Amino acid sequence: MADVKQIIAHRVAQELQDGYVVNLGIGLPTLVANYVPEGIDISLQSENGIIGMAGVAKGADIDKDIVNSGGVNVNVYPGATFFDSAVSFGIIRGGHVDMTVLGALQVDQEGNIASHIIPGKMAPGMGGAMDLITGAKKVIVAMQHTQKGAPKLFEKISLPATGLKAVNMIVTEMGVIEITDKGFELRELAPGVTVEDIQAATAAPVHVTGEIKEMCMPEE
Amino acid sequence: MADVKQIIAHRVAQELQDGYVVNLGIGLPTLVANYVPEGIDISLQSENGIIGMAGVAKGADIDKDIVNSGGVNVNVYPGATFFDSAVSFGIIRGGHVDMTVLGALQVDQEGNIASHIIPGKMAPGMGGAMDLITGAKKVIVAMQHTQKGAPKLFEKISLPATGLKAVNMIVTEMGVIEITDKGFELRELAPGVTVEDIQAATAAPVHVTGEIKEMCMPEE
Amino acid sequence: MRDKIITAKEAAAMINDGSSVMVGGFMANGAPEGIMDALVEKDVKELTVICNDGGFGPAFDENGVEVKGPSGAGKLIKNHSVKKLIATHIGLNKQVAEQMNKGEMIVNLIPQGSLAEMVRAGGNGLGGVLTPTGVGTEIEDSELTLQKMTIADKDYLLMAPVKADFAVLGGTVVDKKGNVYYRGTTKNFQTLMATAADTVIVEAEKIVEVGELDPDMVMTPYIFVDYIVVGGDK
Amino acid sequence: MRDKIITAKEAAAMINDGSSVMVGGFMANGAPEGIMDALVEKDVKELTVICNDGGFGPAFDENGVEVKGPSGAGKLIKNHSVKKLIATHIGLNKQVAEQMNKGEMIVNLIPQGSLAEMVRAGGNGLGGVLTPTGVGTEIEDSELTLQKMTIADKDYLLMAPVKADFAVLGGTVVDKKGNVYYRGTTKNFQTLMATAADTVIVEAEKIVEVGELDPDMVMTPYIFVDYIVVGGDK
Repeated sequence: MADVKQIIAHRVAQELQDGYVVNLGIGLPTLVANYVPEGIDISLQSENGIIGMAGVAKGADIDKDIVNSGGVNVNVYPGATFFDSAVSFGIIRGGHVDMTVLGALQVDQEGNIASHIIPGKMAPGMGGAMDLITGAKKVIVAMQHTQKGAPKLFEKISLPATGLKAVNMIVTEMGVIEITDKGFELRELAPGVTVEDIQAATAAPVHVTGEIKEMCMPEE
Repeated sequence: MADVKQIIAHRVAQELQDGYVVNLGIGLPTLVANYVPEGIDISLQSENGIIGMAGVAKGADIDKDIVNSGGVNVNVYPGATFFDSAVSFGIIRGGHVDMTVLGALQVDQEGNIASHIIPGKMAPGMGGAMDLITGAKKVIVAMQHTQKGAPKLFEKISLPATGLKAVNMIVTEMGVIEITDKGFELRELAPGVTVEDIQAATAAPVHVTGEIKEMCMPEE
Repeated sequence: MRDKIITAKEAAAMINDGSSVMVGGFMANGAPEGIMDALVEKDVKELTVICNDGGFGPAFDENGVEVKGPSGAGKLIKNHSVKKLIATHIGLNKQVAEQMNKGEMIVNLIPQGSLAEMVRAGGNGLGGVLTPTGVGTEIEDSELTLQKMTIADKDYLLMAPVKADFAVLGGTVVDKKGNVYYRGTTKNFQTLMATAADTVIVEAEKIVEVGELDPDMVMTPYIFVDYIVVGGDK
Repeated sequence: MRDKIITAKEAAAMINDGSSVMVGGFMANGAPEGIMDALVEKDVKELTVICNDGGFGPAFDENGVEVKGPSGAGKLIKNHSVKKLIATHIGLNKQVAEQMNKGEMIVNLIPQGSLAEMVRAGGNGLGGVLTPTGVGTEIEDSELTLQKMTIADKDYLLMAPVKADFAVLGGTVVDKKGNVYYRGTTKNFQTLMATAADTVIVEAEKIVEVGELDPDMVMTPYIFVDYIVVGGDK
């Protein structure tokens, strides 16, 4: 069976639509690019100043003047463009990014998200995350449902917020949850996972208000 | 003897310093470029998006994609650059223009200036004038001292303001006036003009607080 | 890749009476003349036009015969297509003042640097523009001035962001994806307007294949451009 | 034309203990490495550094031996030259957190889009930046947040403009007048920082004669650049 991260990335990729401008956070979200559905043409934005980013560059493909937001050399597609940080965040803040995918430490039923600091332990800085969470049209959190068994979905986040009322959808290895006025609404369950399982792993009510589909899996 | 406009433009040009970035308004101020002193290298900014503007282009020199703020085709010097209106006014508002020269309908002893509207008669719009008056480090008004004998320098402007406490110096065919905390301070008189003459043509006190020099004239 | 190329007529067909339209160009330099012509041809009315200026009006000989047509937004003005004009300068097109004085058109004059930044703010998700320009002037009373503020002992006006239904722009070289290069002084408001309208249509002097434009020469990334009109050298 | 070319050592000589310095580059991409080295050589202290990030710290092998040096602002961090760092992200340089936790360095973290716009505002004469980013977060309490405002029912933070004594930048091609072209992703904060410092020093990978750069490729006009350091390919 596919790796948990690949399962999550694959499912997130089903949310992509033709023509989407997408910003993928570091780590798991990056894997989404490997599962872009056939016939769908998306543009990856990198907040350090690229539209049309491709994968990591290796060997002779490396161009020292072209890196992603982690400082790693990347390739770009024909028609890609480069710009400064003001233009880049104008794109983000101005609502020109259709979807952003990122991890989280905590998400709550109002769509509040904590992803950038654990006071006293870890403060790497928010980088572009606060702008992306505020500016992207659709914010998807892609992460494992629990952290060593402890829930990450809450009634109210306890860590410092990275953004308020921002998250639209959460995709985990257990299922797909949308955040609506009602709170967490279950849309899909992974094969073999029950409503009770996902509720037990979630520290807030998981509402079932309509048909629950089976979450699709990557081909082996 | 030189034309009045040429006399004024010539005197304004003596204020230029090496390395200055200068924006010249339309009409008389444009003539200042003809009198840049020897050994002084200035850069003309055009608010529609040029640094390094040269004179009006003619014949084969005309490039349809290069115009000044009046829409007239111009030449540029080697090393000139083009940019959009946000960058152009970032340069202006950000204090990167050392000097602007413009005409006026009225100027008062506080440095308030009216230059863009005569209610009910003429409202061409302020264009870039309000930004230039606010942003340029030194604002020089270059104009004839009176309008058909009527004064243009007042205790208080009566027309709608284009900018407040903005004008540093006024150069006319009669002399040079600086605006200080005291009001209009006379610095220079044109040959043959007396303090009484310039006071009679000015609707506010003209203070004499130091040595009055003779205003230099263009060579014939 | 979606085909973005349409005709000027198809572009005009999208823009209806009452639309708000940003028109690129500075004294018509860089303006999308083909789209202007198509809008006149369609005889669209009641537009709100946002443009640096009113373009050039027509020129007449001593007998009142038109010897040179208008250009840029001046074409829409002459056709009485404009209900409201938001601009910085209208002095080079007498027809603007004529229609304004007759009460046929509302003209909202804004300082040039402020308007540029207001369009940028509209396209960049900023809540307003805090500029010292216009303090103490009639701009304080503009409907686009949100409030006056004092910060660190200096007075500023908070100007509203500006957006529109459409932006019609003129690009020098456009690739088939929609990346735009504006040569020389044709950049003016165009890079800003491209970010601030629901639908962006660029009239291209020259269209090239994807990859032919240097990525560092692109001044409007393709994601902003919805449609491309084949223009040609004017 | 004034000769703007100086050495990295001469550049460092201008920057004294306690200066505020904007450092170009994004994760050291585009950073002026030669000027960084010269500042370490001079052993300047107590700097306030404004940079997207803390650069890369040195890499060590299992025995604690440094196998790869730091880069970008990481050089200044390693040398304990920085009293205060204003940045958006410091996660890729452990030495920043170390010095911060020991109380040796103050770190002021700002959202990346906000910081970019705040530097732009500093250089462009704007009174602040009105952004929705950071509403409801700890950024509301930042010393660089002027106030919270509600405009048209939406909440915004008004962020302060940022300026500095110096900007040290890395340009790909620079002409002798000081026009700068930054290739690929080396633009980042550099175009903005060039407008927002009293003295701007650009380290050029390649220096060309005036007129060799396409005027439309210039991303920092020469009027912003005070000095040019000959860098070379890093």
